[in-house]
Amino acid sequence: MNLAYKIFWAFISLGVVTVWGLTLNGIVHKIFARVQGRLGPPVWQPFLDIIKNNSIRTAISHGVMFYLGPVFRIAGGIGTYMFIPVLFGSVYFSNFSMSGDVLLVMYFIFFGQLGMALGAGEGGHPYSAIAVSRGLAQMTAFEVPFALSVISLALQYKTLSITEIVAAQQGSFLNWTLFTNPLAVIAAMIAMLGMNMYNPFSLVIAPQEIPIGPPTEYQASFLGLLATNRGIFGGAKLVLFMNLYFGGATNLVELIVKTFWIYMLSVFVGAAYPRFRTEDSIRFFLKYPTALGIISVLLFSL
Amino acid sequence: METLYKELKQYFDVDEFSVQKASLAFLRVPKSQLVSLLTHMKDIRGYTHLVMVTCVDYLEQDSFLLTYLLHNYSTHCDLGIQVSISRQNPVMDGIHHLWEQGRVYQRELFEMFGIDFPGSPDVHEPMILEGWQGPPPMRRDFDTKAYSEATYSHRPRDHREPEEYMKQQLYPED
Amino acid sequence: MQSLYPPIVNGKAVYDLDSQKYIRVWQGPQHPGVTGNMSLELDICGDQVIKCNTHVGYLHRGFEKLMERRRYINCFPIVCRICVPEPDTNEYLFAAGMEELMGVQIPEKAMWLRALNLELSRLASFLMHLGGQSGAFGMGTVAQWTIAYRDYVLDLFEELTGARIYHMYMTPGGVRGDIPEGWIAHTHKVLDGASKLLDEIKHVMLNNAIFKQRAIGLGVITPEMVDHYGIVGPNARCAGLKRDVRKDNPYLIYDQLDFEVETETAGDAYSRTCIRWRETHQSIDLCRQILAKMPPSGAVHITLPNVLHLKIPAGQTYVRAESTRGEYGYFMVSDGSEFPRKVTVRGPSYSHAMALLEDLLVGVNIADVAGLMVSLHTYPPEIER
Amino acid sequence: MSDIEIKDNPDIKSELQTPPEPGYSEWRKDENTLYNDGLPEEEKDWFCDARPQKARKSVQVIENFLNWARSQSLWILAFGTGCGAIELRPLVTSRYDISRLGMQPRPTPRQANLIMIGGYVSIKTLKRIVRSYEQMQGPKFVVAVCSCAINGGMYWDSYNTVKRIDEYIPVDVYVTGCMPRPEAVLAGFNKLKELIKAGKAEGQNLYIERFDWYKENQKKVIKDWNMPDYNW
Repeated sequence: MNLAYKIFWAFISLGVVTVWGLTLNGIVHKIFARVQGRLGPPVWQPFLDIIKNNSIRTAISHGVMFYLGPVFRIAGGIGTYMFIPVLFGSVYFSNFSMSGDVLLVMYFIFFGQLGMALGAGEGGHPYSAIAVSRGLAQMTAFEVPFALSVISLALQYKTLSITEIVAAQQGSFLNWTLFTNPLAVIAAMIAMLGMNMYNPFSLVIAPQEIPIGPPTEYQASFLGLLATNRGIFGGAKLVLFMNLYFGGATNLVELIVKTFWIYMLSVFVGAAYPRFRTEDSIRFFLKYPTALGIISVLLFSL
Repeated sequence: METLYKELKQYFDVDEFSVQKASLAFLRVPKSQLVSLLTHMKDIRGYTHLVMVTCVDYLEQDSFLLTYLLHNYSTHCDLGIQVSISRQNPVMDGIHHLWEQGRVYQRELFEMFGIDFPGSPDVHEPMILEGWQGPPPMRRDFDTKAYSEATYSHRPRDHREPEEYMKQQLYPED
Repeated sequence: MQSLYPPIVNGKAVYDLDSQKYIRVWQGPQHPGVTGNMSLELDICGDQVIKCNTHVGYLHRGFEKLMERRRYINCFPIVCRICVPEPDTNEYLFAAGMEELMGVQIPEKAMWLRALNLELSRLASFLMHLGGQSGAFGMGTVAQWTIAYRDYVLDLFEELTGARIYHMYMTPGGVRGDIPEGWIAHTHKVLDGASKLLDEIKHVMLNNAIFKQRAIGLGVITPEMVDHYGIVGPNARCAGLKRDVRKDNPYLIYDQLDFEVETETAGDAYSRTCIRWRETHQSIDLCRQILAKMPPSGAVHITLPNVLHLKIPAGQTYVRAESTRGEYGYFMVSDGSEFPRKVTVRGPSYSHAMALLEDLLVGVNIADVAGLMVSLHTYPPEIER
Repeated sequence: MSDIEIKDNPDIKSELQTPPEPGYSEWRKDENTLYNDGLPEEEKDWFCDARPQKARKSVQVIENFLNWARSQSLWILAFGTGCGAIELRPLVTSRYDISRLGMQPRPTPRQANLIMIGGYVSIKTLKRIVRSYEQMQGPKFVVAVCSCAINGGMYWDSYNTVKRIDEYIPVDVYVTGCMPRPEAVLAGFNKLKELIKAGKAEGQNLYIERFDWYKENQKKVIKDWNMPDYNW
């Protein structure tokens, strides 16, 4: 299949995953509402919000970097997604996966948030500055167990390509990393709690403390871009975790089911816990998940 | 309370003692002895809780009547210590060194009545009224109705009689 | 690390805002973490607050001036507007002050109804506070539960008084009306549900590891500070002092009810939350006692002369009651005319929100500012009236 | 239904027909700049002094669709300006759940479309309301809840509260009562949605149209005007 086809199908799957990620956001709001005894917003509310945000008539800018912040963010999201094979064995939904794309993906996960930090910094709001420092500190903290678990996967499967990792997990569900390397999976899932930024790790957009963090100054279409990126980036992260730890997916139904349940973990935790302080959160990530990651690395390196 | 008053009379020239109820009494003290009396009550008599400081504007007598209300948690009695200061030159000694919230009361009294408390921390900074121009509003001679009518534009009244209007809106048949 | 923080010279931090080390941030009035409509001016160094100024006055309406212009009976619609979550304390105190100056006694049944109303309003206000406390630490779920349940208590008020938030129920000389049909059964149902909800809250909030981690040791109030700052109510009780107006100077029929003054010794935000949680149980229990002991029938108000031309003999008095935030007092001066000469409201938040908060906030992590502020249960309209 | 009586703003309709009167232009340098003469000298170049311009609408068909989208996701500014804020909390909880209508409170004015004036407005709060309102973006809507915001209510003779809020910012929907029940506020929000869908809620452009008049009223009551003439 030549490059044009590949790009075409990549963007098709990008659209699919964006829609699914936004719908997932709506479902999450619904679930939170039900836990709180409410009816909650309709599932398609995120789409409406995006349309509304893009239909705002005026917009305030604070400079070039302020523009580029959301652009970097969504570039990071798309970049993260573009190198993850979505469906195993499908010619169309395997994006641009290559050998060693795990490292690339981990780099892109960082990239978006760094760009957002730059943009929010130029916003000039003190809460943005505080939230950026919080967010970068926490991100550095949860990247440690995540990186450790990925290293242990690389040691386990002797490869750095997501496709081969998924291929190695095919057959029965007992071949999933969840069962062959549970320690790494636990470490990575805890890291994902921090990545999704629900309670108790919602330091960055803490409405009662620093309302509402980096996007404080962002409005109108900037906010619409950020909301779109929530769909893309969330979907990409979920697909990545599904590929690495839960045996990937061979069709869209399997993808939807698996990503939904992976996401629900952070939702269940988030509905029942208050918020960490920054230093507590960092301490938490550097304690048990890191230890689990190190143990799993040692297990497979010996 | 009477015994307390008699004992206090030996040290301070307090007068106009009046018992309102079993647990509440008021007495008058000259301006010069107020802080020493408050210190005495707080340190020796056990009236450790400053309930409130307030001021009544007696325009006809041309004086402010400040009331310092103290509470004793062991006998559960209140004592209102009142001091009358002149309205022309309202200056009073601060009590912010005795109770921490005293400075807040003094800020409010300066803002609302124009009573100055020299030495009280940031007493001259606006606390409640921001950018207020005009006399201290709680004074008796400040007419709030005239001020509001002069300053703000009121919505023109609806001259329909409410009773009639509601009747023809809600029960048109009868 | 210590060198990063400014030097302390006789109790005050000395620093220069222009040196790029310190930020000045404003919390409020438009801020979800600030209770009501007030604002904090925080100077922070890194994550730590080094100086705080409380700014109030966003809700000033000049009540004390307006009351000088209104007849006594016309003051009733506006006194309850002073404190929105718990308006009944104001109504009761104004009515009690009037009755004391007039020297009239209200009937037995009216006393019980007033006490019942006060306890119900305490319950509603406590539910709101527990929700705010959990919300300040980021747990929105408990906030949704409690504030939603508060509506059922407001329904009780609606059945009893006809109003939802501002029920001008306690008029001079008694209360406005007797208990309607079937109200007591409804009340028992609501109270049972409330105690069930409180047990859930204990499991979800008070036993939560992260909540403890954040609330324990936050904003400690020592017994020495209590008198120096004029701290009252649960904030004083959390320092181990048995101070409750309902026990010390019993008003209405509180001497005929049996309840214990809840105290804690730690004095931090967590103990304040525990005290308020237990006092919510206490209010539920008191409501049940009142419903059990209340005389089934009797007059609910005495007949006064035409209240529009009510002249009150000259005099001055101070009446106090225990609100959710502590001692609430009215100082009333009458000069024998139809208008009050002076009515001064002593709100418990007065000393909590200004002097105490400014000193407690120094050295606190900026993430905990909202939690500490809510745990003091301050309410701005009492400060500025 | 006596306490759930909701009317659209008669003033806005009349003002939309009548052109704004000239004058009140002493603080304007030229057509498109403002003086910001309330600011101290060293702060003047910190703030933008451009005069706000009327926002252009797009084609009617697209505008109808966008209006529908706007009405379906209204974000409220979480600013409790008075007693009315006490009813904003039950409004987001389970009994009256405004998130069903696609509304949610937003903590920052940049992202909010709807500011709810809850009750009386003291001068100190009016200053913050004006700031927040001018920082809000796009088509922005105002719902005035409680009688005090409409005609002063029971503080009609108070020296510190404004008597009618619609002289300082354009109001779309009034909800009368003290306190209005949450049902009344919900009905007000639904009325606002109808107005938005019908394209009648053009408070933003009205504010720009009569900018000088509103500024004059604001500066008349806010004695210490130490902020820019338009808070961009």
